[in-house]
Amino acid sequence: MANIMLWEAIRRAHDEEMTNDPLVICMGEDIGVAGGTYKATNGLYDKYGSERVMDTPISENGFTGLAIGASFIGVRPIVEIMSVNFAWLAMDQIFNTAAKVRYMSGGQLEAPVVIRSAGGTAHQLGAQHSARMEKVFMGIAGLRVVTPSNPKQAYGLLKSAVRCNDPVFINEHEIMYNMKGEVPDEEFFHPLEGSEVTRQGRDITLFGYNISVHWCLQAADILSKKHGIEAEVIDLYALNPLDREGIRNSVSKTHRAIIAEEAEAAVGVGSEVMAIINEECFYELDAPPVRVSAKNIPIPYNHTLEKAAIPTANDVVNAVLNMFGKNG
Amino acid sequence: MANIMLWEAIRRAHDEEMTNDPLVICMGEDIGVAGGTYKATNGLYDKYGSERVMDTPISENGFTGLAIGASFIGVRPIVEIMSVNFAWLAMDQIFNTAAKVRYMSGGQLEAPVVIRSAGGTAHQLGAQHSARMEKVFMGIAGLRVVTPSNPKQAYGLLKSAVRCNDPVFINEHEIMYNMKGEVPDEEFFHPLEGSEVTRQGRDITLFGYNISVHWCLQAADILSKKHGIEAEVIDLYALNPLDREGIRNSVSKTHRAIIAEEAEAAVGVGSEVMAIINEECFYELDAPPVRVSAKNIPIPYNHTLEKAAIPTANDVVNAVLNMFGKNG
Amino acid sequence: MDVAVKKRLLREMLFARRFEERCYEAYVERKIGGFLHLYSGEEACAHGVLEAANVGSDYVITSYRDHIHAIKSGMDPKEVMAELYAKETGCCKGLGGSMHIFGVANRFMGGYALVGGPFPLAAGLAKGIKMKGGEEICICFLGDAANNQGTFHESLNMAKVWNLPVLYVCENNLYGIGTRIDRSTAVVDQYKRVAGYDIPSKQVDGQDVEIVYDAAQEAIEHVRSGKGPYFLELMTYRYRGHSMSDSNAYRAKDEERVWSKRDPIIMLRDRLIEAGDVTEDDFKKMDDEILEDIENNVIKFSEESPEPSMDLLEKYVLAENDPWVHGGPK
Amino acid sequence: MDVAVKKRLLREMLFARRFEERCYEAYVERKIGGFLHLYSGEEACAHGVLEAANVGSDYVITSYRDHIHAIKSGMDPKEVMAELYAKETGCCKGLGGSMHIFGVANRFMGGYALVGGPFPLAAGLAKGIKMKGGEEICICFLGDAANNQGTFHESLNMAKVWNLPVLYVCENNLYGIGTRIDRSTAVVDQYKRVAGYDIPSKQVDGQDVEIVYDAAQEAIEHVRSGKGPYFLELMTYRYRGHSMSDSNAYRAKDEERVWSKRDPIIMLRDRLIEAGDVTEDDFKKMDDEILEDIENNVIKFSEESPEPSMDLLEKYVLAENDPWVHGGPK
Ligand SMILES: Cc1ncc(C[n+]2csc(CCOP(=O)(O)OP(=O)(O)O)c2C)c(N)n1
Ligand SMILES: Cc1ncc(C[n+]2csc(CCOP(=O)(O)OP(=O)(O)O)c2C)c(N)n1
Ligand SMILES: [Mg+2]
Ligand SMILES: [Mg+2]
Repeated sequence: MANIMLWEAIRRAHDEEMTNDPLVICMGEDIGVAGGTYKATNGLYDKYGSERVMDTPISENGFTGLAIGASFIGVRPIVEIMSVNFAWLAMDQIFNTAAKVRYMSGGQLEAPVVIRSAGGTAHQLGAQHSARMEKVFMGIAGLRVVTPSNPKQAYGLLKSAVRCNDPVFINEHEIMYNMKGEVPDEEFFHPLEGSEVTRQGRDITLFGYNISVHWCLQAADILSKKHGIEAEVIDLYALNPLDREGIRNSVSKTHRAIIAEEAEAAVGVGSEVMAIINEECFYELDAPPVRVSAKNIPIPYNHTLEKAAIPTANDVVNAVLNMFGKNG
Repeated sequence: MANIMLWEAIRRAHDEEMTNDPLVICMGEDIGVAGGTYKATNGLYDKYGSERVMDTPISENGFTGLAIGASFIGVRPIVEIMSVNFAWLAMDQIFNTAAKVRYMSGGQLEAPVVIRSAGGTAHQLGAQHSARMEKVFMGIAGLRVVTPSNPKQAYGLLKSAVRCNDPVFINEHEIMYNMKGEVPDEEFFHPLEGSEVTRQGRDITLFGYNISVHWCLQAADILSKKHGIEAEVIDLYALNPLDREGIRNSVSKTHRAIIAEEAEAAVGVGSEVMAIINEECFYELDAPPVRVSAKNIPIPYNHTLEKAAIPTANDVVNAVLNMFGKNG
Repeated sequence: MDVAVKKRLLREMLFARRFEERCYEAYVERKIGGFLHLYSGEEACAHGVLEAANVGSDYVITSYRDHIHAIKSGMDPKEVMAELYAKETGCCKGLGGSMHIFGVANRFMGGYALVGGPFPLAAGLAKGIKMKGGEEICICFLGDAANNQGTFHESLNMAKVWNLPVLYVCENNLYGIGTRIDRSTAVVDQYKRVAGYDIPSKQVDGQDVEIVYDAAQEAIEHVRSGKGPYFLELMTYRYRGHSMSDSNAYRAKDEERVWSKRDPIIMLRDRLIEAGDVTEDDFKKMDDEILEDIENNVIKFSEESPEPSMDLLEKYVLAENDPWVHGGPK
Repeated sequence: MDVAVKKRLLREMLFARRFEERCYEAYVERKIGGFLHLYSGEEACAHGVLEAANVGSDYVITSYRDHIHAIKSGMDPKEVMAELYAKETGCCKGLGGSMHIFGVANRFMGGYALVGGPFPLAAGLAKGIKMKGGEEICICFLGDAANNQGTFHESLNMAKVWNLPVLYVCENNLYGIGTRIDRSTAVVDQYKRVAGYDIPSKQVDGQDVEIVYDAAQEAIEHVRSGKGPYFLELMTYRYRGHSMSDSNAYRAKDEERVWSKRDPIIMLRDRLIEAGDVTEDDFKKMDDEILEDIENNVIKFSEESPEPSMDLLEKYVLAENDPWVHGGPK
């Protein structure tokens, strides 16, 4: 069990999959010679050469479409879109082609392409580099969406995504690449569906994904230590499809739910989880589920304002205390 | 009060606004010489000339960005994106520029551009021409989203959208352009926020928007006549921002809610309305709110399958009967 | 070109024309739904190019105007027509429709409805060929107006930078729906637009199947020999509206008249008659056989085929039973 | 060029260099956050072009590498630096940051962070100029690698088709972050790529401000006289990494050495010294004054300015009190 950074875990998954199958390739802006903005492909260019580790022109729709076309005939491309904000440019190929080709060809073709991208609000990157777009990706049929909250998931999800025959979007977080965590030494494939109970609890369920899992865990700690509230934390590493059963099981037990997300609330993960709770276990609820979300604004550059735009573990704690009628 | 088709109402709004302000222009593929796929700009080319009624190259991101740039300095462009499926190509400019420029320039610039587009599932247009994308547009701050359910709204929403200083996306429906309805002879500006109680009722609230308003109205009729259930129907013509107050008021009265939408359920209008209901009036609910949505699939070409993919008024009726414990 | 080949091409092109005329009728009878884009007038393009290709081995991809490319790629016209009829025997089981004909067994990689969408997909197929080390190439047919899409620029650049075996064929019919090319496009000669990518290109008459064939041979030879992408522009004209809902009102009658005199089928027929290789009667007979074949085989098959079962509704959204979804094979 | 103008340009470019060196320091001190892209080495591009423009009247737009274009457009360096410091006195009140400098009063229409984003925006500004009947033009500065974006193709085509008064200036510094131009681009001479749009173009030395100025004059004259778009390519080099987080490891030291000898400031200084118009001492004095000015005015102002108030957090998302949201003025 190695304690490695998240970018190293991604790099290892790339490396193993590229060794395992000569048709696995990776591509993106500056991922080759320069090793990738977040080092996720560091060293692979030297090891596998320019045909398999492709530095692309700045042509997001073009190279994403190229990867999809190659995937039609057995190539397994891992595309890095440097920042999720740039993915808006490639949405046409992702949704109009990759997500639909299996269906509209009557099952003749499939697009087993993996698209990784760094989302989230980092440190003062401003309005055009701070989008959180998981909600856009997860709303459309035909595309799997996963999002790792730690190095182990980042490794295992990418490994499975490469082998899975569906197109998979992996939503990473800009400020989590240097986060450390244990990754098993043996090869390991993380499920692309389901959810993970990261902390057991009986009083309330805190749903998080990607970075917000960590807020939930911190909040659960504070709640337990300071307020005697035992929160269960569920990591929704799969955003499409969401784990209805996992959601139901936990809320049926705790009777309360809070969803923490870094994105603006509107039509987001929080609203969908709330809808699922309403559909699956409404009568089990002791209180209305609550979303802890970002302000509904573009992200400001100023650091103080930026922080104010995004929720924290404390906001989760306060939402829980509110729900229990205790004032934080 | 003229009884006109929805496309005529849109055409009239264009015409009046172009007469009123020489800086109002319109642009899109085939909207000029050919008069527009859905005739929404018919005759305007002859009346206003090629500088103001611009047939564009097939360059969705390009001409949308061009319109946004022109709007920075006082031009009021009405962009037609022929089909909402093609809007994926223009998302970069819509979200990265139009929705963010006011904020990131500290209020110095604004992008008063109107983008109209035909969405929805029409008649056997297949997977790449049947997207329902309102949920994608409404999730991001800085862009207003409205969607007309009748000619009067289509006319009045476009008129207000042209004059409003925010970017506005108007989600029209492919098969509603020939729908007839009364439009006042006098000039009229429809609010861009709020919702409309289209039918009063006490037993349950049916939320619809655009085409699904009509399913709700039909369903309400059947429910009233056959089952003695009086449904209130609310037309959510504004999708961003949604009318929290209108939603709360109605559900607080009826204690039950169903949301009908033509789109797939995931992270959609239905989930957001359910979240709002949970946040605003959870304790008023007599039963969990229910979504009546499309199947979670790309749209098939075959007509029978296509119909099976999309909800109907009957599905709304059945959902209501289910909720009341009556089997339809 | 061999006389036998010419005769076969005449028959194939005539078949194509009649096939689509029958589609037209079926559409009017509401047997076919959705959008229907016909290729009438442009038959020499697909036939000339694909005659020069290794059909069934080379990959072919195109837009929504795809029936004839599919058939010339080796697909059974029955499975194409049945698809238009939305029947379970259609190539896509009735899920695709006219704009989405797929015949992967014949390496016909599909019709796509987003203008410009196939440009990068074709480059990707070529990348796949290159990685797998085959002799194949990829041929991408698209219209003139599609070249204004950003994907054109991005794809041609990538194809050249990575030296990919892809032949881009521009079917320049002078219009994108109702917009004449000079109203949307700064440089109307499309073969000149690829100067920005250092890709060799050529413009030829797209109505003369022999000329198209010769130009395609040269182009394919270039691509197959590993020299990278090539761009071939074929000047052509569609005889019908853009799709069934288009009245064609925007085109000058004079222009239509000029081009109607350059019908690729009539041109080839007359040439064969003049050379004494075919008689008027032969042609008439050929036509009768084709019409009968279409009616008795293609249409009958399509009419009699069953609708797709409801089981298909949610079947092809994601891979079925993919073990990697659950952590790999047990 | 007039000696007085040359001297002023020398001062301006030196100011630009020192201004950004101070940004570098402030970044290291964590006074500036986010991404910071410096223009060091490329100063002659913005200065030569904008010297030939009607600054304050012509519209200017560019990418994230925008500080110097903003200042040369007439913006107060204080409001630029204060923006980098994220202060309320910054041009965008601290909401924008380095990549989003805006000075609309000076017709500096902004820095944008999506590569290729400004291409269509510039065409749109030009469309607006044309509709309003002004004498202005729009000048769009972008990098070499941006030209691989589809928006380049789409925008240049539209600009030509609609004959828009826009000057595209390509600052070709041979790299897009760490990727050398020939590894991403089929035709490395960018001025050749516009052949596909029938737009006149020219490539000149971007290190010599006089050459840039002359070429820009010709280009601007063309655009302003109503002849439509123009494309000017300036060969240049950035002396620092792409942004502060870039180590520049991908560039050959030899290449860097060659270009460091072509420093636009040194070149102009030496020329002026050689001609006897400036002495070493004059230059030293100028430099001292600039450094003092930056420290005592620009930095002091930025340091002392207040943080933006929390009231701004949700202020500029939508228009305030827009009556049309509620059915028009009452
Ligand atoms: C991205 C996108 N934009 C617009 C359309 C609508 N549309 C369909 S075909 C067409 C014209 C295409 O013309 P061309 O490429 O010349 O092909 P042709 O139809 O003439 O064969 C347009 C605008 C579309 N399908 N996709
Ligand atoms: C759409 C988009 N893709 C990728 C990026 C990441 N990125 C920022 S700058 C840059 C390189 C741009 O190079 P060039 O256009 O030559 O300008 P330069 O930085 O050299 O001035 C890249 C890839 C981005 N900001 N936007
Ligand atoms: Mg055409
Ligand atoms: Mg560069």
